[in-house]
Amino acid sequence: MADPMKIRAKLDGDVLDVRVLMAHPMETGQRKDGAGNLVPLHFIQTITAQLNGRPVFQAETSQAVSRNPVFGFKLKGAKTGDKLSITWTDNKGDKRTDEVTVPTA
Amino acid sequence: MTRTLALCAAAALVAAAPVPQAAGQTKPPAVERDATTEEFEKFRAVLEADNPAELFELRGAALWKTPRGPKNASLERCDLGLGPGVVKGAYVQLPRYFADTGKVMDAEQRIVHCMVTLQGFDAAALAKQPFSNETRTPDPVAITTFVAGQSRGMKIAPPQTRPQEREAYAVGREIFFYRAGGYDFSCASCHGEDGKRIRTQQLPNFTRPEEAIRSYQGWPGYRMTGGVMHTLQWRLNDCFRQQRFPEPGYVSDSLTALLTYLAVNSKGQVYKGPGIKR
Amino acid sequence: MQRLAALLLAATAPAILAPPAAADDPRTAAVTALQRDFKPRGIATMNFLVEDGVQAICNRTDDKPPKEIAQRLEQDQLAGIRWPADGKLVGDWKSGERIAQNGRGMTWSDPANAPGGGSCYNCHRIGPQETSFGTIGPSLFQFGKTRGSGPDMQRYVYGKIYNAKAFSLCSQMPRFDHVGALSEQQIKDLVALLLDPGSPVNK
Amino acid sequence: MTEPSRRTALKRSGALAAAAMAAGLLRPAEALADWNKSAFESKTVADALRNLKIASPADSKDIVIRAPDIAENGAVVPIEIQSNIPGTKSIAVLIEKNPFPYAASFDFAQGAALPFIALRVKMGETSNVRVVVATADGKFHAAVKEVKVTIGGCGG
Repeated sequence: MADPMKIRAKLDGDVLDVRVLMAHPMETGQRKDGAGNLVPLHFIQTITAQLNGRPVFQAETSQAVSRNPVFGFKLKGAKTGDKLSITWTDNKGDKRTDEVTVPTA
Repeated sequence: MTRTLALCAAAALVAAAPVPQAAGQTKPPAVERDATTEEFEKFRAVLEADNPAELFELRGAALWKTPRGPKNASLERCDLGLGPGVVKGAYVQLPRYFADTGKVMDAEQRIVHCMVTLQGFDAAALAKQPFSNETRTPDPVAITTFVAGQSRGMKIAPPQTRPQEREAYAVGREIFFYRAGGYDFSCASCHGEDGKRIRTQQLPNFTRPEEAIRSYQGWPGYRMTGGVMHTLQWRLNDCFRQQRFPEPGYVSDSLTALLTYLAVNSKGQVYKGPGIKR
Repeated sequence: MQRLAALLLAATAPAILAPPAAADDPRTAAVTALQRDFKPRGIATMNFLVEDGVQAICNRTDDKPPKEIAQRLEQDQLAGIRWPADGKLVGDWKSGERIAQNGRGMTWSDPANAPGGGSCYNCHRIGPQETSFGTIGPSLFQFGKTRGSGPDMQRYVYGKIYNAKAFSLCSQMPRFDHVGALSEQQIKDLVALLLDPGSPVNK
Repeated sequence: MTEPSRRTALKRSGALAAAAMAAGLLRPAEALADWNKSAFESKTVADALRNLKIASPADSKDIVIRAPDIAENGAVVPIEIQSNIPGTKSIAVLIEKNPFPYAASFDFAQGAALPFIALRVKMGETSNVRVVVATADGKFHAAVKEVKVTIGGCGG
């Protein structure tokens, strides 16, 4: 199973600054392994964020996103105690969801 | 897409800065060099603010707590120098002397020692493939990254109170300046002066604290090339490769001596935690 | 040649060194530790850890050997240079540029006998089009234009690349052909890169 | 992937999917199964834009791209994009010289996120980073920033 994400959520007024680190190889399909074989494409395709279960942000991505991806985005109208969850899915059908509680500003 | 050779070849695509009428032996134009360095510095903060190294800290923390190995024990009784189980602040006070082994040990060497003695792992097996690659991060690497993260914001303070610790420093200093191999290189060939570069890579001068810390605080480091986590054990290993030396033994006393020299030379500087490297 | 240097060292060393060191002095301890902890890998054998005469003198004098010893050893190094039998010292600068760019050679991850590179850009500014250059060595941009490209200069540059220690005993520059890291033709091509009026270095 | 261009920059079905998800009818992964294959597999910027259904974007100074002039390492190029164009619904990122230029698209149609995104991408060589913003009025806006990819400490 994939390693957990690291989600940082910081309230600045009514804007929630979100930073997320994801553990994923993001293989381009062009890299060769030690034995000289091409490593197959393996990358995150979609990312969604939900605030208290309500979808607030989504993305579609390619293998051009760096290995162990880092994303930052900003949400309006979030408050302390809200549940922020982030989900990624990759091209092999793997997925991972992690959740944090919005801390006090 | 991340092929080193492709990146090297791409260098030719970089538009040349206006070339002054420089004489053959003059220094490279300062303006040009500073522009590149400044541009790197500007985005260092961005890269450091959200560093994938934190993912490895998380993994290391889990490994530290989990009962594992033939003895099904966790590392929570491991003594990193501040008492069994004390992780906070331990990294910046290593390498140090340990009475139970009768020698000076660095962080990763001590962690491997704990994995062997407390958990029953096989030292030879751990030393077989000790470094990260694209598909595998060895446990000692993740654990060392976790331990290092627990000294974030603290001052580098390796003890030099015992004779063994002072001897490790003296031996490390000798290794640092020892020129040999096909290219006549020592560590000091690249790291003995201020303000030098290999290609665009800045070379910290390890003989001065303000310079030495620039490198020491970046380790363990998340390396952008390959996107892998590396510790100082790897850094020194690959330095010796490029120094055209034979290969140093993993967590060997030679490396501990050299790390003692580097740590003591960084003394008093603030350790910022696991870093991000080119 | 390394043997000669070692003999010379043996002859001169006692005069410049401190009395025989105790077994546990840091230097002896360091050499012992290196011999114990390092292992051969690929082409990097344990011989790579053994100092030759030049390295031994430089290591023991903080790269500042006494003048007369330095001169004797420099002459010894100079005498070991094998000059091209055809007398030609200048090759093809385009090939030289590729050699200057190539940083491979003599590490444990390099194959045996494969042609390596000169690693020149790692330390020197050379051609104006390459902005990714190191600063450990001096800039060589416009070298031929400012220093000339006559027979003496060709001989100096060829010799310097072949064995930098023949001109400055404790130079940080490797002795590229002294240790077989560059071939005769490769050095000729590098000479061309620095001296050929057609080379971008001299534009 | 019945209709590859379904999840376009405009994302017409976004509101519907959100409603379905809120009602517990769909899991997020299923709702987003419409990853734009044809755009991601396009080998030129023109093809990618066509597959994204982006037509004649106008240059805009209201898209701020913060990326290095020279990247320290092409494997990790940090990019921050801020759109100051009212009604921004999505931001698409294309790396012109990459083998597959279309890198990512970010959807702000739900109105809960500010039109800002930070990401890190791989760049095989020096290239323009092209950003295309879609707005609620159906128009497209573009901005470009060149990032040089150079040699580092490599070579040995």
